[in-house]
Amino acid sequence: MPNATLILLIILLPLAGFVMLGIYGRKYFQNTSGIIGTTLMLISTVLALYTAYGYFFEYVKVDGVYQPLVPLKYTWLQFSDGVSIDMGIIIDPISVMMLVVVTFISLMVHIYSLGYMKGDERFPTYYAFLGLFTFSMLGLVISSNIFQIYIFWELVGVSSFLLIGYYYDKPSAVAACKKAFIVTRFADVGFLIGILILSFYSRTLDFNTLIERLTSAESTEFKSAVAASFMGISALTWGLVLVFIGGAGKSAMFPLHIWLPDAMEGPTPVSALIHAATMVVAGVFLVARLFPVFAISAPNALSLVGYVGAISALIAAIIACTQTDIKRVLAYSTMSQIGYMMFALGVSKYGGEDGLGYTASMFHLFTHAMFKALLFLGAGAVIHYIHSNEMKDMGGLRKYLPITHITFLIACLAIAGVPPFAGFFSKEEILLAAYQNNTAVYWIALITSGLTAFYMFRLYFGIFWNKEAHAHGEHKNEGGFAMMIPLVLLAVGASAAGFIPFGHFVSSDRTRLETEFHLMFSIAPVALGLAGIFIAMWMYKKQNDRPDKLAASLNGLYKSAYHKFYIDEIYIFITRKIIFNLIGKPAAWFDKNVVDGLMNATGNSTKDISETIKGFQSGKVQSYAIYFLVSIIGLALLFIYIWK
Amino acid sequence: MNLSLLILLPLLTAIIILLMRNAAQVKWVALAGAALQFVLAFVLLFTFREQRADGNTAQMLFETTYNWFPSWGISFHLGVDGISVAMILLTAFVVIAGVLVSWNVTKMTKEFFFLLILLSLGAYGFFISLDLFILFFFLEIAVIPKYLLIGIWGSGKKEYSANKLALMLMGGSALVLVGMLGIYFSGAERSFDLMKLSQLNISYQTQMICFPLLFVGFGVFTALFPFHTWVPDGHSSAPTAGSMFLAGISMKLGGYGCLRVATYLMPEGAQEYATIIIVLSVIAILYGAFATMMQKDLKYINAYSSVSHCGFVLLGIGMLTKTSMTGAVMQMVSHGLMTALFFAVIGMIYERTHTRQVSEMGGLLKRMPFIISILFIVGLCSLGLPGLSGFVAEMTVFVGSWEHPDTFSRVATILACLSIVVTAVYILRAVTKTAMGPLTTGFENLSDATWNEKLAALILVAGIIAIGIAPFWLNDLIRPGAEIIMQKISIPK
Amino acid sequence: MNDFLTLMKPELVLTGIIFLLLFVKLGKGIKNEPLLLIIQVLLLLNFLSGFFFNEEGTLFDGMYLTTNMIVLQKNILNLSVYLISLLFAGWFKKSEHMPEFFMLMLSALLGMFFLISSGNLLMFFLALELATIPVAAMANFDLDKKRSSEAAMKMILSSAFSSGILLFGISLVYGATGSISFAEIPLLLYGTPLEILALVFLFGAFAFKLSIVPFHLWTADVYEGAPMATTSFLSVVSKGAVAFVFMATLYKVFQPMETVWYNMLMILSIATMIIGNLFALRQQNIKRFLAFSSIAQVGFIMVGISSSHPVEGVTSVVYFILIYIFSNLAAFGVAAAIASQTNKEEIDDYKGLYKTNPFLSWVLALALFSLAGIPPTAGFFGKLFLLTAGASKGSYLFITITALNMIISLYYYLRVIRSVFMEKNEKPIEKIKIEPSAKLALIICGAAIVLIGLLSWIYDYIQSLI
Amino acid sequence: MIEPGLYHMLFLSAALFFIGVYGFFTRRNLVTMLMSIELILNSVNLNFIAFNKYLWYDKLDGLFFTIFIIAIAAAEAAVAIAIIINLYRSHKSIDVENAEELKY
Amino acid sequence: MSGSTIIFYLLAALTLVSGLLAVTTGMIFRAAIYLLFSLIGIAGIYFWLQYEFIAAVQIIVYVGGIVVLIIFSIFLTQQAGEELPKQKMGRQIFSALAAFCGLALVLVQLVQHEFVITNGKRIEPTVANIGNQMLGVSDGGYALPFEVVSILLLAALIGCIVIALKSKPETE
Repeated sequence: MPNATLILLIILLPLAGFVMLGIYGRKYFQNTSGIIGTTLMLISTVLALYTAYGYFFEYVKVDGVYQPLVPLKYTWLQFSDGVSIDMGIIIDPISVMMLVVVTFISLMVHIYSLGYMKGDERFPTYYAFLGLFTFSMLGLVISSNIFQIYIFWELVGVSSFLLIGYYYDKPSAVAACKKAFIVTRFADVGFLIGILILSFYSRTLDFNTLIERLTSAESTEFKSAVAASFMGISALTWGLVLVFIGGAGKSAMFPLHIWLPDAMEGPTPVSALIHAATMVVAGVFLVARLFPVFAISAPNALSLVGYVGAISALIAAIIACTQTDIKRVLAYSTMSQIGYMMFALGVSKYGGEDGLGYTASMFHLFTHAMFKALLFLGAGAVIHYIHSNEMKDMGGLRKYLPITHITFLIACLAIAGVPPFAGFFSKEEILLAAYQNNTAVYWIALITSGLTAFYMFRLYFGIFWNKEAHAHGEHKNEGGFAMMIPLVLLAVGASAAGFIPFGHFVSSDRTRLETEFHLMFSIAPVALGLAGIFIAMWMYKKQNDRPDKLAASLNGLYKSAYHKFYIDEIYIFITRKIIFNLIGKPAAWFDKNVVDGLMNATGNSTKDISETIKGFQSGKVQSYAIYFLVSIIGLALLFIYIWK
Repeated sequence: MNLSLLILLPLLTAIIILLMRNAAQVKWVALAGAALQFVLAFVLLFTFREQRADGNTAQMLFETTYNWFPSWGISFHLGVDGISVAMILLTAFVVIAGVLVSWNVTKMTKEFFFLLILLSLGAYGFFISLDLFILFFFLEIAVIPKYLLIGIWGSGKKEYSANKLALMLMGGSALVLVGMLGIYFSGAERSFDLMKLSQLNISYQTQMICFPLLFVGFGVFTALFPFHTWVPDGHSSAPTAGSMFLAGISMKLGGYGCLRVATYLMPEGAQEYATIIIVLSVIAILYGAFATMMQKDLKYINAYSSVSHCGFVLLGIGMLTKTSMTGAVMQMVSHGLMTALFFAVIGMIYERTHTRQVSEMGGLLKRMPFIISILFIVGLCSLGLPGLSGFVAEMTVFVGSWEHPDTFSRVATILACLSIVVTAVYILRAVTKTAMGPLTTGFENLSDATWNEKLAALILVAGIIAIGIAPFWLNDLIRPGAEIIMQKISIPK
Repeated sequence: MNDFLTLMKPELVLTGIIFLLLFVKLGKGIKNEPLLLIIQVLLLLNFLSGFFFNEEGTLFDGMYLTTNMIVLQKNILNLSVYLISLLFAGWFKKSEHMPEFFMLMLSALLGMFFLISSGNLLMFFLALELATIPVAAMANFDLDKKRSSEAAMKMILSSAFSSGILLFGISLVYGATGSISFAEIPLLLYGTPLEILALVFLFGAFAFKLSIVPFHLWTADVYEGAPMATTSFLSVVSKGAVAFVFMATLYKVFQPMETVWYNMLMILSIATMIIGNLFALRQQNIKRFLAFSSIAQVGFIMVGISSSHPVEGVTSVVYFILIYIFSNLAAFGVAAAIASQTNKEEIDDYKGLYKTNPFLSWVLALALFSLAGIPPTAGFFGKLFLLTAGASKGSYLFITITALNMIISLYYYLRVIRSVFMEKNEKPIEKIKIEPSAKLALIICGAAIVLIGLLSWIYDYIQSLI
Repeated sequence: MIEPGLYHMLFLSAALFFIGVYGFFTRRNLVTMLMSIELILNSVNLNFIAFNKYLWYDKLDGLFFTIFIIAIAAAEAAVAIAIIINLYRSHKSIDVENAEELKY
Repeated sequence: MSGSTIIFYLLAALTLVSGLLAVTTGMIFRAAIYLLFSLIGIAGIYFWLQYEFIAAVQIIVYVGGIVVLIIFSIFLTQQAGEELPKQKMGRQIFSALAAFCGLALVLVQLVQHEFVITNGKRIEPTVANIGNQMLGVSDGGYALPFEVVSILLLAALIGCIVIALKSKPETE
């Protein structure tokens, strides 16, 4: 049995860092805060690894199944009977896997930032926010309660907001953090309503109970959830779709992805941690967490997940080919890769061999975390050196940044799916799963994998080859050990992670899943990947006019891809023109003129009446007498003849 | 514990303030009074919990009755349940913070603090009274100090706002009065005693007439659409502490009244009118949120957002489930703390920048990290960030509302949920524009918070976080009370 | 004979004082200031004497009757006259004809005593005249002011006209029943049209005295033109006395026609509140303002009267009038203190008053809040009990309109408060030197306004007298 | 012509009453208004006497009422005339329309 | 038709016509004289009704007192024979209409009402009866009203003196 205190410690150490550095950082720890944060993170990471080891290897499986354990559960907020928000810890394969990933990547970023952020005025604040994020993310992955996950979900969102807006005096950063928060918030409403639906029918918020109740066809909860329908779709499906919308928002799935590229305004290590390796995969994690319900009870919802993932993967890949800001390229690439994970889940089924997609998805999540973090950190090193994000400012940097160059190359190979790097294995499994279940998705995935190789190497060649570099910046080094160590460690991970027999540990029904390697099947994707690489090399290794020509020949597509398919513009249209002008302004106007106007009019008309009737008080004593008599006559008539 | 202490203490403080000669003494007396209230509120909380833990299951604890106008069936009947205790705590928090942020008031200091303390007296009295008459008495006591606070120490079109506020609130209480008299004469026995009245069966006919009167009457206090128009003007014109009291305490009087008087005494009426309440509160929530989006003045932003947030209170009440009712009370507490803090922060910013226009500010984080951090916290609380009180309250309302199984309530709940996006939009717009971006020229020499401001802010933040992190204590406090209120109401399953 | 002394004690004491004053005046020996002091002491004694040796009973074959409640009512009026003698000390000292003023005022008061104690229509009529004619003369006491004589003229002519109407009504009652005794009339009334007509005529006369809309038109003009002491006497003592009698007459004499006068009261009270409030909204002169506000207050009193409950109705009305006396006198007292030194009577002149005269401002504020019915002032309780009593008949609409009228009234009371406390003024009224006795009276009023409501035994005491 | 009875008296007094009322409404001179009042009071007296004579002759209530009304009328007239004279001094006119300073 | 009937109608006509003229004539002095006639007519009716005491009081107080007072005040305030200012036509018509409606209403009610007649013994309004009752203190005695009226007259006296006997010249 894993030790609850230890796991709690994993989570709370970063929080302690946040509180300490957040309150006292600028007073007492201006320079030492990085060390403090990193040390706490290191302890956390070690504990996480220890826990993972304990769970996967020491703990005895029951009938070959890894049992989900809940070593801690505390009723946090009781609603009606049975429905309560519990703060708990769930330990099962995916949460343990995520614990490792999050702590490890976070540690890398902590270390890297020691160099990258050195000398920054708000250094302690930065580490405090990192601590907050790590805490929230860890809390998210170990949540035992669907509301608990929502809570940490929001916290993750806010720490992301804080970190994107870290350079708060840059207007673009401010805009980006706002956008990120609001878009994900919008998706979260879906999540929230989904939770409400699920919890209402299952009469619980606890994950285990919920899954148990909604997957067994006999339970009354399941029956009622399926029986109730809205617009011809069962309540259960609605609930799951809405939950998925939440996940899609956080994971930047089409069409809720628009915040992710802008989020690159944050410090690059932050992008590596949050917007590449951990937070953005929360959506995938969420779907995986509820996977049994999706797969068993609502296949429609699951196939929606698949299609959304596939489309996102393709669109992002196309856009990535045209972007010139290296972080944005990486951002779109992230989106594309998460699309992979999503559709892998989407094409999966529950249990046994059919659950390959699930395993593949988680595997890809794991490997992607390594190589994408690596890519970002590498890009960070480049930016650190060059002080620009634009590809046009770069070129020929391999001489100046040798370690970065090598590690970046490894990462690129990994993401392009070139064996034997990590990405190859996970992607292969995904394609296989897609092939077995859904051909349309398979083809999209295949095309995407070619595109991936192309744009990654476009990036690689653009940065490190292409035109000759001229002297840049004032640092003539790569940023010291602090920045190099994480690169190297991650490069090792990106190279070697593929050899982990992932299916043994993580599978849809938590049994051992043997994944086979089909040589014949791999030929197509690998060949496609290599083709992509060569085209990129042909176009970008040396400075030439081929890219421009190609762009010109594909004018329409290129232009729309360059403008990200105008999705941002559509959003702006909706928010500015429709919500602001057609709802907000009228509401404000209505309030000021109609509602308020009515109240004021009541007051004014009282005054007006008062002014009009002043004539009665004419000052003429005879008129008074006349009114007197007339009133008497009137009253007499009224009470004698009318109101008896 | 003797509940009349809660009335006597502010009364004593107020009298001592009147006797004081100079401003410094006045301030310290006020602070001491507020601190004692604070302590007293906690003593109440702990003794209450102790009693409950000892198995005292009486509906109301610490009941005391003094004879007062016995010929009318009026008695000075005091008592608290968990809901009242929660509201008293809220009041204590806001009062002490309000006194602290008013430390720099120089104009008629004595009168200012006198009125503040008088307001707190009204609020405490309202929350602990178990007799409709004295409840009404305290409700009205709290109106005039507000009027004077806005009219004398306010800014902008203060006289207009003060008038509007006083008249609308008095209008509300006039309706309350009529409804109250309706109940008084309807039963077999003429009584103003809440406990006694709750035992009597008020006829359906009476309920149909009196429930809307009472609900709308109290609703005016808590910004029921379309009677919310005093809120923006009143809040924005009031001095800082005035806004804090207004939004933090005064608006809660209405919510509490809707719950304790209207719904508790007239369950059938509540059921009949639930649909209308829900519609109005959803309108208030969304419409308030959208209207907030268009505001340019920080105080207006918070005032309109209060309309939206108080809509949740009414929604919770209108949904008539135990959980939603609990949520409504939580929202009252949470919104009280949060909005008081928000106004405090706005006041602090205004004192330094002399503007409240969002467009005229920028990058303040650089000059006043403390104040702006608080602004962030309160903004995040407002948009419902977990770990802060707003989240807990709103979620309880949502979950509670969802327990209502018909489609109408479902749609209403979903619409209400949508508001959290809009909230995020306007809060972030305001906060980011104020705090982030390049520093506006002319603001280079601004200073950060002083000790009193820090203390005030920290007290309220502590409250917000205490609820946000450990909502269970508040939930345990409120839920039994809400359950009793819901006893007579059956929702169709 | 002993009966006679104890039962008619209030009247006898008062008559004694009047004659004492007459002799003093004829003797021409004493200056204004010491005389005023003597008068004040006498009036205080007069007030205190009201607490001792009270008995219930009738005299003169039922023409004169007294009960504990009636003694209390008389004593309330005594108290207010005493307060008037204190409050307007400044004006009295300057007045040439102070003893005459007091003689007239006390005669009018005597008239009110007889009015309250009257047991038949003749006594009633005579007492009413005794309570009116001297007041008309009092209205003219600012002899060198045009407005004062105009006010007096309006008062005497309108009241003569209303006396005519009243008498016509009385003659009809007499014709229909053959009796002028209050004890016999109710046994002989059947609610025939002629009796309704008679009731309307009588009602009109009462309405005139109480300034119920639409018979109120003289009120504001007279209040504005008359000296402040007269105005406050009119608005407080006169009104109180007539309200007591009005209630007693309706409850006892016209008891068989309750539905008719209930409806009449209802519509007229709504009209009174609305019109009084609407006119008060736009007044600039403080006296005129208070005149209309007192009209609106009468509307509330009528709500209480309309309850037609012999216990609740009477108690709440008496209680309200007790409170109303203090509130109104305090307001008039402040206005008089200001007017006597600065001749300023406009509300706009009061801007910034708080800066220079905090004491007066607070008293004024208390008085106005009490008139508006804001807790914790006594006016809140007074109004609430009136409403509660009135609501016992169960007319929601009536009560709602009444309650909403409280808002309009609040609006204009707040207008004064706003001037005093909030608005800036370049040249505010300078520091006023208040007569010590006036200050004493203002303090008494202020304390009473705060305490009467909170001390519930006062209400119980009034009720116990029934 | 029939024998005069109660109704004749009542008719006479009512007519006189409203003649007085009419005068009160239309006369602009204050003294003439006062005269109208006297007419009104006289008509009431007539009423009382008539009722006393024809209906309630077992007591003298109506008669006494009349006597007292006459006394009151005298007092009222005296005070009114004093006031009118005073008004004349200050306004130099006893036209009622000239005394309308107090209004609205 | 007896003589007394004719006398009644004559008296009634005198009263009404001179009353009407008193309120309509243009000359103020004439108005006073018409009033005098009207009051005398009423006194005559009291005589006709055999209420001699009242008739005498009427003559003494009204004719001898009030009308004289009025005439004095006319002399004090007005040039005799001066034409009185006319009221506006609209006001006149409206007043007439109001008065007429009032009259109609009252008459209709009076005519429709069935008056009850006492079955008690008639008490003659002799001076002796009146005197006994006027000053009696019990059993229907009118001593108390008598005293009240005396105070009223005193007060009126004081009032009149203060108001009318003004020594200072007009300042305003």
